[in-house]
Amino acid sequence: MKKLNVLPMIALTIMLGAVAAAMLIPILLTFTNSLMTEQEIGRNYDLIGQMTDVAAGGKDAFVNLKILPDWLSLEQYTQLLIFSPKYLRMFWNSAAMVVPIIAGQTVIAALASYALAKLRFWGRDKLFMLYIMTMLMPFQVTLVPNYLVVDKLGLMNHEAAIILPGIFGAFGVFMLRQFMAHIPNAYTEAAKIDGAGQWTIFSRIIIPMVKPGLAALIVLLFVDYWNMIEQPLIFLQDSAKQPLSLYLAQIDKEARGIGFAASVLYMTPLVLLFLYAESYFIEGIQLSGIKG
Amino acid sequence: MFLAPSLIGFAMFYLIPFAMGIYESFTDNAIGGTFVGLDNYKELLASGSFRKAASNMFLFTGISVPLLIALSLFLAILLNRPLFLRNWLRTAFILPLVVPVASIVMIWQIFFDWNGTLNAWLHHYGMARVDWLQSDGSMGVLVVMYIWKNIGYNMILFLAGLQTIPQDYYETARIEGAGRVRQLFHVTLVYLTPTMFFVLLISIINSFKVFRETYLLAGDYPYDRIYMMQHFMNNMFFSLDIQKLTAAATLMVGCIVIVVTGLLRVERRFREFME
Amino acid sequence: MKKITYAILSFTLVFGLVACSNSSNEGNGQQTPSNQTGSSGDIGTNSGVETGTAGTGGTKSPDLDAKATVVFSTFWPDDRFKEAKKKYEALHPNIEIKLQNVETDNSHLEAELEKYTTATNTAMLAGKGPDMLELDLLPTDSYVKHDLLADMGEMMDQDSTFKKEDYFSNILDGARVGKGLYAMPLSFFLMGFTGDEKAIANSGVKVNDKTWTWNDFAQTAKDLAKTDGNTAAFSYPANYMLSEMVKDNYPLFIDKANGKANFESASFSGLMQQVKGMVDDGVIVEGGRNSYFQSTQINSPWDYLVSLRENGENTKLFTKPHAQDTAEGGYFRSYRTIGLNANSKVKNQAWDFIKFMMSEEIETPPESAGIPINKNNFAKQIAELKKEGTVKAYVEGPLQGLEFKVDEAKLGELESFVQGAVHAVAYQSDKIGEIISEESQAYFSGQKSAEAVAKLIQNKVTTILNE
Amino acid sequence: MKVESTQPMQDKKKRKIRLIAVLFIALLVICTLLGNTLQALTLPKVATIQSSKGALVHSYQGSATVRSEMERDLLNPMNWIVEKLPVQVGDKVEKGQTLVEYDDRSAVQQLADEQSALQKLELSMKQLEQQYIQAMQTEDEMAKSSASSAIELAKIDIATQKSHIQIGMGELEEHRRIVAPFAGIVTDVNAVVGLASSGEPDIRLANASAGFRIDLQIPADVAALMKEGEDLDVLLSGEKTRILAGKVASIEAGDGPPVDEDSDSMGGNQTAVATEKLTVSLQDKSLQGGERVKVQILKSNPEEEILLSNQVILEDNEGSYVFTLEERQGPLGNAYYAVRTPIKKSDSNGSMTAVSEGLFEEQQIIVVGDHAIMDGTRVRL
Repeated sequence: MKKLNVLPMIALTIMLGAVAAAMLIPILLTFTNSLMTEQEIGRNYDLIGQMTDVAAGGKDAFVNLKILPDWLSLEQYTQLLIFSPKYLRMFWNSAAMVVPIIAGQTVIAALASYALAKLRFWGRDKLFMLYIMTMLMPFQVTLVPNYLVVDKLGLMNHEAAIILPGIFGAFGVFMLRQFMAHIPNAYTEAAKIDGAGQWTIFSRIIIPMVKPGLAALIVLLFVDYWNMIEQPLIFLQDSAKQPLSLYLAQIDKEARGIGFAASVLYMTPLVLLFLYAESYFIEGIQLSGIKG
Repeated sequence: MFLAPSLIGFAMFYLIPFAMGIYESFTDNAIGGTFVGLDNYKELLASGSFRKAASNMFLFTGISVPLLIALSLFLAILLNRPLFLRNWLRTAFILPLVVPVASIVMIWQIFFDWNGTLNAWLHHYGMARVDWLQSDGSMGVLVVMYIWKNIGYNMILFLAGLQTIPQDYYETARIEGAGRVRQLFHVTLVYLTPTMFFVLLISIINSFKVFRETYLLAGDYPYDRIYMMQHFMNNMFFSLDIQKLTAAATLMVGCIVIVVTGLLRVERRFREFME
Repeated sequence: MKKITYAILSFTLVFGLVACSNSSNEGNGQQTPSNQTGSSGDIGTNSGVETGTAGTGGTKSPDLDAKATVVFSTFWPDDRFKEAKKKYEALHPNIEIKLQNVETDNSHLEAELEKYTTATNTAMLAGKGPDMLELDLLPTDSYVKHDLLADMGEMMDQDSTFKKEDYFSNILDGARVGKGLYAMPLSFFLMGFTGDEKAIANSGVKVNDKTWTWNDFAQTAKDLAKTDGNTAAFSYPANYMLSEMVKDNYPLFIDKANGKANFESASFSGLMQQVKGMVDDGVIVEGGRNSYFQSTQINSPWDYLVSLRENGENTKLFTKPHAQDTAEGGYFRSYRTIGLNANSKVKNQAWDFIKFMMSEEIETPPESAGIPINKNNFAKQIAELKKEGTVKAYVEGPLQGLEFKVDEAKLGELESFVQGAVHAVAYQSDKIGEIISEESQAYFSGQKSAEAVAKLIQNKVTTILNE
Repeated sequence: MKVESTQPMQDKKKRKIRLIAVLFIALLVICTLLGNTLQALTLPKVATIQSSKGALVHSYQGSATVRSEMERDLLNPMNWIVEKLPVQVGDKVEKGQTLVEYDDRSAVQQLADEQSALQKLELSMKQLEQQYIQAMQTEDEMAKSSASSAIELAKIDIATQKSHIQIGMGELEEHRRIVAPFAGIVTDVNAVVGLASSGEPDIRLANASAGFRIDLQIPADVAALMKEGEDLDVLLSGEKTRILAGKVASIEAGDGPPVDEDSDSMGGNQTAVATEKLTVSLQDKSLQGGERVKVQILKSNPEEEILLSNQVILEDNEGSYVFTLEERQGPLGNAYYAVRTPIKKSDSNGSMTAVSEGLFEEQQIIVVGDHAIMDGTRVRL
């Protein structure tokens, strides 16, 4: 191991710190603004999208960017948590959809990607190509056919209409396949010589080796499905079943007051999950014993 | 056996709709349409707005995706080294990923609105206001938004990818006398190829997603510099012109497929090299 | 490797199965888990249509005895429809009308509307969706273009029980798209100007509202403003005025065939300056101050009397100026416009219900919003107003609930206006007009220069034209 | 790289995150489960009533005694002692029938005295005539004229005395008894046998043919809706319960608290209601007068207006107002707020108020009760 130079490290830290701080401003804003009262938010941001007449002082009219609230208030939070039972219900709706999707897709994608990465069969790369292509299709294109499929399956207005397509998403397959492609074939060949079957190879060698990938997949899937908008919009007409993301898709002018707190609560599970999973995909694999 | 469960579901929910979608692009009406061959494509290519949307998209992707990948890879490598506050910094870069669209839009509005903060600063220094999202610089605004949001995403992927490179490769390289730069190019980048391939595609897909924010900020007919493929498709959807929409999507996917095929070939070579 | 073959086999199987069911599954009255009526936020994409008989294909014999459910989707909840539903169901116990609407509040209107449109579009494109839709907020033209709506004009012609002469044919014709009548207006509003007849006569400026175009009107307005410096000629926001003036000179700015817009031109900046000049000279004002003309929308005969009176005792309704290349005649805006899903399996029942809603069975007091399409209902309203002799203005309005006499002569004039309205004003404003009025606001408020605004408009309109 | 060395730190961090996650989820669960309770703790729960259109009903219920339209008090003019009382209250009497007989002994005695005085006068007359004859004989002119005038004087005295007696006899005959001046019903007897009258009329006699009436003190709000000549049914209470047809004879402004009245209906708290005197005439043969009758008046205001219970109406120095319930819909569910709505009262009775301005039909009005509600207060139902 190389001797570490402390000085460049400090310089680098400071440099990256500055960039990070700049990137954090929007999040900081979201957080501090969530502690403002509704009136204060209204006062600060009511000029957005307005064309004030120059004669009426429009030349000097600017949105009041405020980082610190005039005084701290939990008004937005109490509004949401106590007086809007629907907010919480939508939160649980989201959770009830995202958790099965993640669990399902991770398992199914791990299996499929193993086949696509490590097994050899005719048309493998073409099939993989198909997976990729469907991922690229914009949602508007598949909206109508999807509607027909869901309708035929009798899943309309049912959570399964969101969860099932989620479970079979191509993203996990694609991602894990890429991670498995990393693993030198020498590992699997060695195992095969030792007499291990495909299943053993998959569960004993491949899975531990793509653990960082799995962790990253879980985080990214969580982000994707926590934020999904189009599918629930079309397939869940019953507003009692809709997830939180639909509410947060757009905060209109009048609802700015609680939008920030809603965003903060919405982000919290994501942040926690990320912080938790971070160690997994960063701690790395200690598999250096096996020679490549 | 490994593939079956995925394949069934995938076929049902993705492949069939996908095939139906493509089929639509060759018909003349959503319901009971007849096969018209390439008419939709001809019409599409004749549309100036489509060409503009396509070129904007190529421009945007061409600028922002390489930039994003370079930046996020750079960050990932830096953050993979011992560093003070490393965990904190890493977290800071990833957080933008989790901010919901609603509050992002709010915040970008605060910055980029005609009465927004950026203009307030300009005004303070005696300069004229700029209508950021309606100027030729609007594409730049979009690039900033895109990178801000996605740098964490790619960083996660790269970090995870970096972890899968066995340490002994580096040691072998070091023993062979390779310098830092050589290590980067001959070990890190080479072994990151599958990840890179993945990141590249995901970055392209995510670059389509900037649409949602732009749409909420600038509406369905933004300044033509940021009139993207997604705007075109969205407007087609709302005028129920599914044929043009699917034709446009098919063309777009076709272009990406060409790129992907190239990449897959590169990847295959990499694999052969591994074996 | 064998397993993989299995996988591919099963994959093809599934593909085939679903594909088959796609093509063969249309007629057998299947039912999807349907929304509960009344649950909040229902959007009208439900396809839960039950038909007892399959023989509803022909348009000749409406099989109204069969049990059927007609799904009727609206964006707003509407008491009038609820009432009609109740009455109709009482008359036809076999038929259930299922009303669906979106619950929203003002702060989420736009987002909800977009969701509603997306969901309805998808369902319609999939050949499903509600049997009847309220089209006021939906892209009717696109639906028509893609044959998603049934032509009620044809149904009208074939239905011997439907007496065409009972309805305002000018409105029905004005609501047609091409030859077909796809959106049935149950009622409509009149768009016009109110003006102080006496003051205009005193000013000596000649007004010819029968034939005037927006250009003529602008000239008249200038003449009027000259005669009295304190009274503006017209109260109307400048950006909308500009948008109307552009429509008036459409070919000058827009070349649709070649996808070219011509806003970065001397004529457009001239037009902008002209409108701005009118604002600066006090020819047009934005609300508030008194003016010779105001733009107005007449919602009902009662509203006609009240809104005329609100603007003074000598106020008269004037025809709205028309665009230069359109025929003379007044403007109307249809209200409660109903469309019939071309893929509905209960078309006959739905048409019967629409007919019912147009008929005299539905009570329409003179105060209710929307002038009824049914002539007899309209006549009843007029008769009722005449009988009552007085009307009471809005308590919250500027007249503070003043009660005043019904002017029968004025009511007579209304009839001629109703008969003379031939141009339909789209419920949603068109995109180009919207862009012009929105972008030009920055110019009229002094924030941006005329050139910058013209450039933006040019830029965006070009995009639209070339789509 | 020193991955291993960071391991314990990683674990610590993970534990911390797990703790935060648990806390966060617990917070949300608590809020979900206890949301209603928390709302209950912070928001006043209110009841509402729906405003509806209707006619305001003014009601009055009371009872009164039937009086004859024509009633005569028969007095004992001489203040004699009652000797006989052949009639009782409620007796029907014919015209000329004796009602009371008085003890007339003192009058008879007095008359006898008068008569003896007359005799004395007549005797002295004879004396004077003799004196006159003497004077004629003596031709004493002087005596003659004085005797003649004395005779004239005596004649007058006698005549006076005679008429006196005449009158006295007539009076005696007249006052010895009271006879009914018309056919009617004895409604009151104050005379007591053996006693002189107490100053009140001894007998009250009602004329059966002239009809009957009742007097009522009714609240002014009810009176305002009544007009003279209007029909009004009254209920005859007692053994023979039946309905009598009455007619409003007169409405006069009266003062003083309601007399003879059970209560104003439905038990609103009564505070010095202005009253008016209502006279109702009754034509019924079977009536005798003196019966108790019950009267119920239900009058609805002819104008249909929004009716509200008085308990929801509040007043302050800016006038009357109510709190209406406003429902604000949102994607996160509906919230309810109290909105101060000024109203104009047009009419009211003890329990209800008609509102002419400020409200529409089918609005939800909050029953304030003892909640501290202000304009804009969020409430729950």
